[in-house]
Amino acid sequence: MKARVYITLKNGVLDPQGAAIRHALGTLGFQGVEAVRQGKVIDLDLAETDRARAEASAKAMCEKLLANTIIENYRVEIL
Amino acid sequence: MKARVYITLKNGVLDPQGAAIRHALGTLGFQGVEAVRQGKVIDLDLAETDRARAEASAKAMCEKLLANTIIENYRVEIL
Amino acid sequence: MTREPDVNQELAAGHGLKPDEYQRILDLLGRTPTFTELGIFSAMWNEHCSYKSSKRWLRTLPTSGPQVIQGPGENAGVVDIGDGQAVIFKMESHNHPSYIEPYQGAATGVGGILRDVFTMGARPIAAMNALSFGDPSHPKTRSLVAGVVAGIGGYGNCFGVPTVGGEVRFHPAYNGNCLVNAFAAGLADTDSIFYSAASGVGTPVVYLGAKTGRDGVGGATMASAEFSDDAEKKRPTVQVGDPFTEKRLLEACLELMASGAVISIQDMGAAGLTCSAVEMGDKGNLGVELDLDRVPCREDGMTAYEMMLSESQERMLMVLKPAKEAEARAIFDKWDLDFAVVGHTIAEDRFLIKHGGETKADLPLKALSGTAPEYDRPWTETPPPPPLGPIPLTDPGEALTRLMGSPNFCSRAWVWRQYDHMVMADTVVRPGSDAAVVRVHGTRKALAFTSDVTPRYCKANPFEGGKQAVAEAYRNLSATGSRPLATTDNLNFGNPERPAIMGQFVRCVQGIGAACAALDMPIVSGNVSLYNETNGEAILPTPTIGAVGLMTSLDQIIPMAPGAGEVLVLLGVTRGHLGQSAYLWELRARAEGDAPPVDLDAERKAGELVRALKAQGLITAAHDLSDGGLAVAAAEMALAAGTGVTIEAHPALSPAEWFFGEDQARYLVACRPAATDAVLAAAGNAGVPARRVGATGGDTVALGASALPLVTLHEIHGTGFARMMGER
Amino acid sequence: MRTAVIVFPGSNCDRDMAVALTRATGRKTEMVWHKDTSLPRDTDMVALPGGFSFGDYLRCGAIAARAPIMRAVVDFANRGGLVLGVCNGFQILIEAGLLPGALMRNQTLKFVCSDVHLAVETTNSPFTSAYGNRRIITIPIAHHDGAYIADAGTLARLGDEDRVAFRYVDARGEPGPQANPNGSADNIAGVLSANRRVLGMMPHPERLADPALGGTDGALLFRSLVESHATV
Ligand SMILES: Nc1ncnc2c1ncn2[C@@H]1O[C@H](COP(=O)(O)OP(=O)(O)O)[C@@H](O)[C@H]1O
Ligand SMILES: [Mg+2]
Repeated sequence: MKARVYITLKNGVLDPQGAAIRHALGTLGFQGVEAVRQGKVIDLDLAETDRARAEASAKAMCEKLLANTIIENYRVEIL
Repeated sequence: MKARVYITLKNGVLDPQGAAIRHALGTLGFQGVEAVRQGKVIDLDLAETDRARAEASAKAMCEKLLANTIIENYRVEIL
Repeated sequence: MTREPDVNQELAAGHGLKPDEYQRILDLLGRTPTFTELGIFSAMWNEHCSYKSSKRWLRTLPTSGPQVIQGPGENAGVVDIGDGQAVIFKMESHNHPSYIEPYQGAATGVGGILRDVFTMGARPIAAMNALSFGDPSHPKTRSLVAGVVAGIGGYGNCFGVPTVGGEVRFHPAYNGNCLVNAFAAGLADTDSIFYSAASGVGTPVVYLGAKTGRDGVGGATMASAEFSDDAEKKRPTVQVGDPFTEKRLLEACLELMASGAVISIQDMGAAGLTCSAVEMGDKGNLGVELDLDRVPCREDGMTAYEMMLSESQERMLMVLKPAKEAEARAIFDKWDLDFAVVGHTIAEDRFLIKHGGETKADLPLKALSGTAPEYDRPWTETPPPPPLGPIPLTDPGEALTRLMGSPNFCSRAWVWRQYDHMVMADTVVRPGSDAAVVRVHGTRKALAFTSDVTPRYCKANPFEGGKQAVAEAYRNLSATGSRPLATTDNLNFGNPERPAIMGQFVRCVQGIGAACAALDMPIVSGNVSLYNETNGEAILPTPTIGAVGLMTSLDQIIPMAPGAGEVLVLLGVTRGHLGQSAYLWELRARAEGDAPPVDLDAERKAGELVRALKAQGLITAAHDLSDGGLAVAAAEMALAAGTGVTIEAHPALSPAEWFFGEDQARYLVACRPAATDAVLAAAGNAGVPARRVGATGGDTVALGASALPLVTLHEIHGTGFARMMGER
Repeated sequence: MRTAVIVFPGSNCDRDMAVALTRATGRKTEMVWHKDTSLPRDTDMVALPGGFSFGDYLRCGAIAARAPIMRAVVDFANRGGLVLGVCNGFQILIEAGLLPGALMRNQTLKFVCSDVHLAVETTNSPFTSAYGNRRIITIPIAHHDGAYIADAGTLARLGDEDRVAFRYVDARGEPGPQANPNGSADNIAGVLSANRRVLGMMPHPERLADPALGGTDGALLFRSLVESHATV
């Protein structure tokens, strides 16, 4: 089973990385980029074949390791 | 217009970070994680209101900066 | 604009203001404060900004001396190092934020202390971090260690300051409250140091750096409140550090200062805009008017209250020479940083905040800090610790093996390898020695840095423990060959409203004061962190001492590593003090007996002797003795040198007392055999007891009859940290 | 020899590099701002220093590689100019397409600052000629993203063309996992361009080019540059 995890910064949390990218896009001549936020996507190949169990397990991984739930949100998608 | 850009490592490109995450998941007791690949997601707020033009512009950003096309693939989604 | 909540006693209590404190505000204003005003008072009057519980005692510390250019009261202390140069340093805690979000909490702690230093016009040249964590087996400890260390590295490495020293300790008393104390030192010319006092009426107040968001709104209040298990709920206030912006801010500020445009400058720390503006006005005897519509904001719809309390990082407030505004703006444009004139100084004693065409706050500025509450909190003497019970008999070699592999004594290389400790290419003695040594760029002079405290001693006997922290710092600086110059402190304690805790605080401060006076290392800056408790369980009293020493030449450096075939001489008196020793605590989990007494006169004589022996070319290496005693010191020298050592047994003392006693004011020095008599004679002349205790060479560490292979020790010591982290 | 150091926002070894270059060449190094569009006249050698240009955000070196000055640096390299990229500078050279491969997060995921042993794999370059038969040297590393990777074809070509300048080895000179601090393919620590005039390396030679700092193995790299320039 393949799972995809999206990890994004919570609203209001400063994203220095996004700000730097936005600035760089401006210097490269891209106009009208009003905001940039950067997150992560983590693709997991799981031995688990049960969809619900795979999803639960991916969520547990997010809580325990993949996401920093204090400043990040995560979302799990089973593909 | 909001665009979301996914940047993932090409097949065959070594992903030490993914490997380390996999290892860490193992130590945390998550069994059956067969592979982990880590990528990025970049959310763009564009002033552009035309869908096609927004997409073209996001793609151009990927080519010029956001992705290292030697080792990374990208995909643009207009939301 | 959303309606602001009504201000009443309950809301004030929610801001951490006690009923009598709220009454004080009502009396001062003769009216009910606005919501924004309440926020301002809560920020100015909380423990963190006002030092209301500690001030009375801090005033007793020795803070002056011929070397001191600026003592406590500015962003950092300034100390003369000759040749028109000064070292500027301070230490500050970020304990609670690091417990909540270790990476960002520690990172922003580093960011804050670096800003304190470069605000004064100094380029940071060294950083240290003193860390206290809970029991290694506590479920949170490993992730806190990993996060805090990564955060300190993440910020300091990117900023480009070498992180050259610190401490890491583990004790169950920190299970619910880790301590992250960050130190930074910078270098400046004595004629170009910048202060926070504003001057001139109508001069522009300029906002520089990153934009303001809702980060940490309420954070200053949080830093002064005890933790309970629902601390997790306070999480949304976490601030994120941006070392890249900080690095640009550093360069832009130094450029701006060099241009002559800056009248005064203040970084924005806790309750950023509020505290910095008040400080500048207060020190300059001026009022300040701010127009919040001009503040660069990162988020939409920010209220005056939020802007005044935001703790967004990497921001500065400056008062500029009006004629230089354009020049200043150009410098900030060059570095792509925000620059906005957000207000001006005024003649009246007012703190006037406007936003959206409304007056949001109109307060007497001087009274904001001047009438802040100050408490003489009741305190009690710390009762004597349980008496020292029978001393267990353990083979010295086995005891040493267990100590050297333990989390508290194993090598900290796991930590400092994650810190760039060589950037700026002036790190002459790297971490892992007694004190780190950083060359003063472009000269043959150098500065030594150390950070010390033994909380177990402070708990058992706060006065001696306070003295000991300073004495150990003095010893570490002396063992590297430097002359101790001055001190900063970071006083971490529990809830001062409890007389027993306040008693620890008072006595530690008195001990520190006595030692700083006797050893001529005045306190030039510092920080107090109280309320380090969870569910009523206080941390060990932890007054971290950061100290700086000076070498006028790199030739004065004393290595820690002896050569092979040398003689080891122990300086100082050994009585075999095992009370509160690592031997008892690490091996038997027993915290018994009194802390070792500190003879400050003996400390001074021994330190001066070590420097004199080096100057006379009599010694090849030196190492101070601290917890773990002679055995640990000898083992550390052996490991540093990669050569074995033999320490002979003592005719009168038991092996535990002799090898593991923690008597103070002692050093282990190495010399060539032919120099032994001269070393002993010099010690005799200096009034320092000295005795030949062993020799270097071979490939074992031998303690009397008990020997263990150096390779074993090396392995155990070298991998201990990774083992504790579960990586091996 | 006229040298220039490019300064990006976030560079933090620019001064260290300038000190080492000035010491080696006896001539003041020019500091060039990233927003400039040309190099000082008669520049003989350009150094891209270590640090965290643009915060290392997005990808290390990615934003810097697209800074205005880089067009001039690429032109300079294409005309046969000498370019040295250390640490972040190496990452920038790769992002700018002047060197092949990629630098990924260290295998341990941790930042690592430590002395390492390097094998000087070729003395056939203007950066390494002075090492002579000193094959094993000590130089510090300090990075978070130093795992060099490249596809098999590239790695083979680098080997065939003698373009691996340095490899991580242990004290006895053996490569292998025990000596690999970051997970680099084939223990590669530094690579040369096809014309051998561009060098990218993760270790910091400028940090061990002064006896007061505990070693001078890095100084030989700068001496190589000066000597090879003098013999041109
Ligand atoms: N957090 C840290 N960061 C950097 N260096 C550290 C840290 N903790 C300890 N060290 C270094 O490890 C060495 C041993 O530390 P410690 O045992 O506290 O020394 P001492 O007993 O001499 O005070 C010192 O050089 C110290 O600076
Ligand atoms: Mg010491």
